[in-house]
Amino acid sequence: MSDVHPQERLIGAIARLILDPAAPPARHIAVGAASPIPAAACWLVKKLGHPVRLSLLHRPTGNPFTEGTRELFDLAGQGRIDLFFLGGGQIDGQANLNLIGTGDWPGRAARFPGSFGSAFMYFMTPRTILFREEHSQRVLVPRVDIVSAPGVSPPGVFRRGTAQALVTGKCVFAFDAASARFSLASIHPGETAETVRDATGFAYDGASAPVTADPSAAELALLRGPVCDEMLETYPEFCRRVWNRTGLAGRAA
Amino acid sequence: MSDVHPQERLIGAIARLILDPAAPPARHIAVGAASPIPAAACWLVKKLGHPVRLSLLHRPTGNPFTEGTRELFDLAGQGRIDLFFLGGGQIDGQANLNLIGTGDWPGRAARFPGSFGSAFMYFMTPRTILFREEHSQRVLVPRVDIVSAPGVSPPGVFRRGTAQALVTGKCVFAFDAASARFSLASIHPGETAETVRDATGFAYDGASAPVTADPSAAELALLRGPVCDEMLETYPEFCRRVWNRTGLAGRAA
Amino acid sequence: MNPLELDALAALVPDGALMALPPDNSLSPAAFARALVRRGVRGLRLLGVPVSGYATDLLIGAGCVASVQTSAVTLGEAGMAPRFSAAVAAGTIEVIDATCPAIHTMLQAAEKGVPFMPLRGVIGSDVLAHRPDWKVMDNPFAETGDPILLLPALAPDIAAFHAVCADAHGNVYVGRRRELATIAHASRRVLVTVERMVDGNLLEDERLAPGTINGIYVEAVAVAERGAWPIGLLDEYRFDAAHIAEYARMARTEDGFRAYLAQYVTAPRADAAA
Amino acid sequence: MNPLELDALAALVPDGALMALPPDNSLSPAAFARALVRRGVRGLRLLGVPVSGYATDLLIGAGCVASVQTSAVTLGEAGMAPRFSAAVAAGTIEVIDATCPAIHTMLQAAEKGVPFMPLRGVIGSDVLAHRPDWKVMDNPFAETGDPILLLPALAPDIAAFHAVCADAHGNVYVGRRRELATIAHASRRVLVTVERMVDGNLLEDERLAPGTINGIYVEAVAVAERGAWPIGLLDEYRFDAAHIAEYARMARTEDGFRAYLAQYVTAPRADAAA
Repeated sequence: MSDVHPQERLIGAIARLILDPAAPPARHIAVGAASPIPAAACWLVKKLGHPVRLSLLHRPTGNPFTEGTRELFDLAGQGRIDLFFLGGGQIDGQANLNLIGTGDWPGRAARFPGSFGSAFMYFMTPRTILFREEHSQRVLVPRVDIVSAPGVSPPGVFRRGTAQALVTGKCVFAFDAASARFSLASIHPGETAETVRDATGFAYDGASAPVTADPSAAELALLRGPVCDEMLETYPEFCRRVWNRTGLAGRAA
Repeated sequence: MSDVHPQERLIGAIARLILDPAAPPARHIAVGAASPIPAAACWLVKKLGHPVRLSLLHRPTGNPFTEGTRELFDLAGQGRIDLFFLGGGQIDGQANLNLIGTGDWPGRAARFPGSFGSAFMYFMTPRTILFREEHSQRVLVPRVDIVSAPGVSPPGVFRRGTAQALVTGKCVFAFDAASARFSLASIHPGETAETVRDATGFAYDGASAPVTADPSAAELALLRGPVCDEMLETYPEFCRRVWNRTGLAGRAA
Repeated sequence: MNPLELDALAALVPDGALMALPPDNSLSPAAFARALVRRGVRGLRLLGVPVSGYATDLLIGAGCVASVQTSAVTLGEAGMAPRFSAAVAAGTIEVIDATCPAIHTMLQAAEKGVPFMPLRGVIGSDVLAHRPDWKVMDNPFAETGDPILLLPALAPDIAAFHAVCADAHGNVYVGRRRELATIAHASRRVLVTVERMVDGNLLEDERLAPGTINGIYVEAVAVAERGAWPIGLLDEYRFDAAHIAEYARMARTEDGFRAYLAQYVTAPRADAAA
Repeated sequence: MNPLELDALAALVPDGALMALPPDNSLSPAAFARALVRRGVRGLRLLGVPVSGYATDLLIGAGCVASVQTSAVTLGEAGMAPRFSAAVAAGTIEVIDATCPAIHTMLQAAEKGVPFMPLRGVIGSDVLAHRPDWKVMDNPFAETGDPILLLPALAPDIAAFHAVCADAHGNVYVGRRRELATIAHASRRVLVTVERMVDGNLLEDERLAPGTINGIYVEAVAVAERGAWPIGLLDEYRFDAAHIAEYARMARTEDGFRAYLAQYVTAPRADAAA
């Protein structure tokens, strides 16, 4: 078995968060656009034999919905989606997300694409795994310039959940909604408590943490085989880069 | 040309009301369940060459909607249906309709089927033609026992229209929304102002009125040919009774 | 998802459930209603979406029903629904009157996961006067007073209907009767009878996907050939007007209704013979 | 309804229209957007349902757009939408930020003919803080304070999309992309490009009806073969990622964008050659 690719490690970390027995059950997970690492984590969970339903919104064929994203949002509104993934151009220590831009409204310094469905989904699913590979003071800020979606809400505001954790290229942070604070949960190989601290713009709990575990040999074999097979149509570039797989030749497996 | 069938006369009277140049335009007419006479009137208007769109909700095949009656009601809500037909187990002099029942709520003396969409449609279309073949003091009452749908609404209540007229087996009444009163518009052959008066439980304006005109020879030819052809699949019993047509043999015409 | 036997599907309905049924022109689960009669379910709270017909009248006559929320109960050309009328006269069922688009709207609110949705019209109707659960408020987007009806979300415990086919993923094909999707989306549990099971995945077929309800919403499926009969099913088979007329005639009396049950519902293999 | 020429269809869009466009994964009318650039339309107020992509960026770059209401503008894997970003930085367009389900909800309210519809979530987002046309009120069905967002109905002047086919009745086939029906229902005028015209009546075919939008809602149709390109169209053809990447590269500068227009939009028979 060859060395673990850093992105395989992120996939493995997210898969373990999905399977966290302390978190609400993840029977139905939806994955949005351009999210190869979260999508791979979901496929890994499924290929490990867990009975999870995946709704992958950007498969070129076989889109699971017949009413487009409206059906996704209705499902989430009903409480039928247990877990979703979000990111952000900026993320702050209260788990506020900024997908809109920096500087003055509506992002005059640097405009990001926009809020997508974050201002809704973040409230509607019992849990959200935040994922942003870039771990820098530019991204992880003390306070987002613009709140696309708030990390916590006042009592009385209807909300099913918030961030479970934030996975970056350097570490995993757990999020505690009651205190509205992140805490260091694990540090990826090659990083230290200090490199994490230096790259993080917000305050968080926990000065040190264990090393993020690598995927097991069995998990790596699943990732490089059946998970890659499932990903190839939607994320050919990712599969080429991480697993050096091109084309659909291996797909019959 | 054989004698005019009484139901052909009702069809002709309704067709003339549809085409009334003083009324709001009828570009799109919807016809509900079990309404052969209004449906035939709409087909007659169409076969006369008027550019009207018909949405016939109970065609066994080729239902015009893909979201069932919800799509009909949404269309009406948007203001895209210009004319609808309603009846009632009781109709009173203010054009209130009772489709629910007599006696105490919810119709303990005699239960009718129920309000259907009347409490909505009566407000949403610019005009409604009321049709009830039975003209008796049992049906045309001073005050309905239960208001399924009110004939008029107080100022400030959103409403696009109300009854244009009431067609019965004995006469045609016009309705004036401002005074909330019917007035006698025409009396069918065989009836008189007195027989109408005696059979009507509510007060109305106009002691006399002209005779309801028979359909023209051209209209009768259309009714007995192409209109019957269109009706045969949905209303075979009606076509047999009025036009002595059975089966689909003539339908290739 | 492996299909159940029809009677096993009926066994999934608990006494007292709030159960949504489509009308007689839109995938009515008639064989399933007969199975419920055989099972002897009690205290059902039926919801007609938006009106009710043969299945509802049958269940009322068989003593399975505590209440009916609907916009109308009718056998269409065959006239009034006789067991419904008798039960209203006898006061043995509660009738909760609505009006068609209000029922659609309450389900749409549940589908969307919002607590209410507005609807125009209805103000001044006695239907509203008898719905303490419906509210009128001033439209907050209007400059001047503009009363508008707000309807609460209504999530049925169970929705039941008869579709054309299902696949092993629980996807069911309803064709142009897409309003069934709203009922399915709004309901907590969805039980479906179908003419037949099909291979493959309906949602992966671009031609069939538009008329398919995602298996996400479907709890269980049973095969019931001609399971809508005497109601029609799209272009598969036509409405059996003669049988509905016979039902209307027989059900006019309690004795006649019992004879109907014996002949068409409880007789051994009644549904298989249909 | 006889189909128009593509440029004649584009001529039906007045300057300043509020025009709804689907995103790049759902029947985007790309050829129609290029025809609008050729026509030189000005002051469009675009609505992304619920997000915006290539067509919106192209229209912005060509100076056709006054404002964009959307939940995001993106070229997907190809990154940021360059002409949108440049216009925001330059302040030459107004951006009205929304969030995806809010756009669906505003259209659903218009589809239903109600003045508003509620939506959960969003409270505490700066999107809401910048929408004076959105209101928060206490849910009147809750016992205790329960703030909920109310969204006003939004009826676009025009909706434009690219469907698979149309018939002479104006019915258009969108297949599983049924969300286009909501856009069509909510909009005052609907202009559609299609791959081809078909004989007969799509709504009378039980197999095609579920994916068909009724011609009631459709004002005009034009044939534009491969009219979604470089966007994909269901199973007819795939998204052309290489072309979108080329667009993203060329449109990074104003000069590059002009070169793109010359090569792919305004060149004689540019769309025919695509």
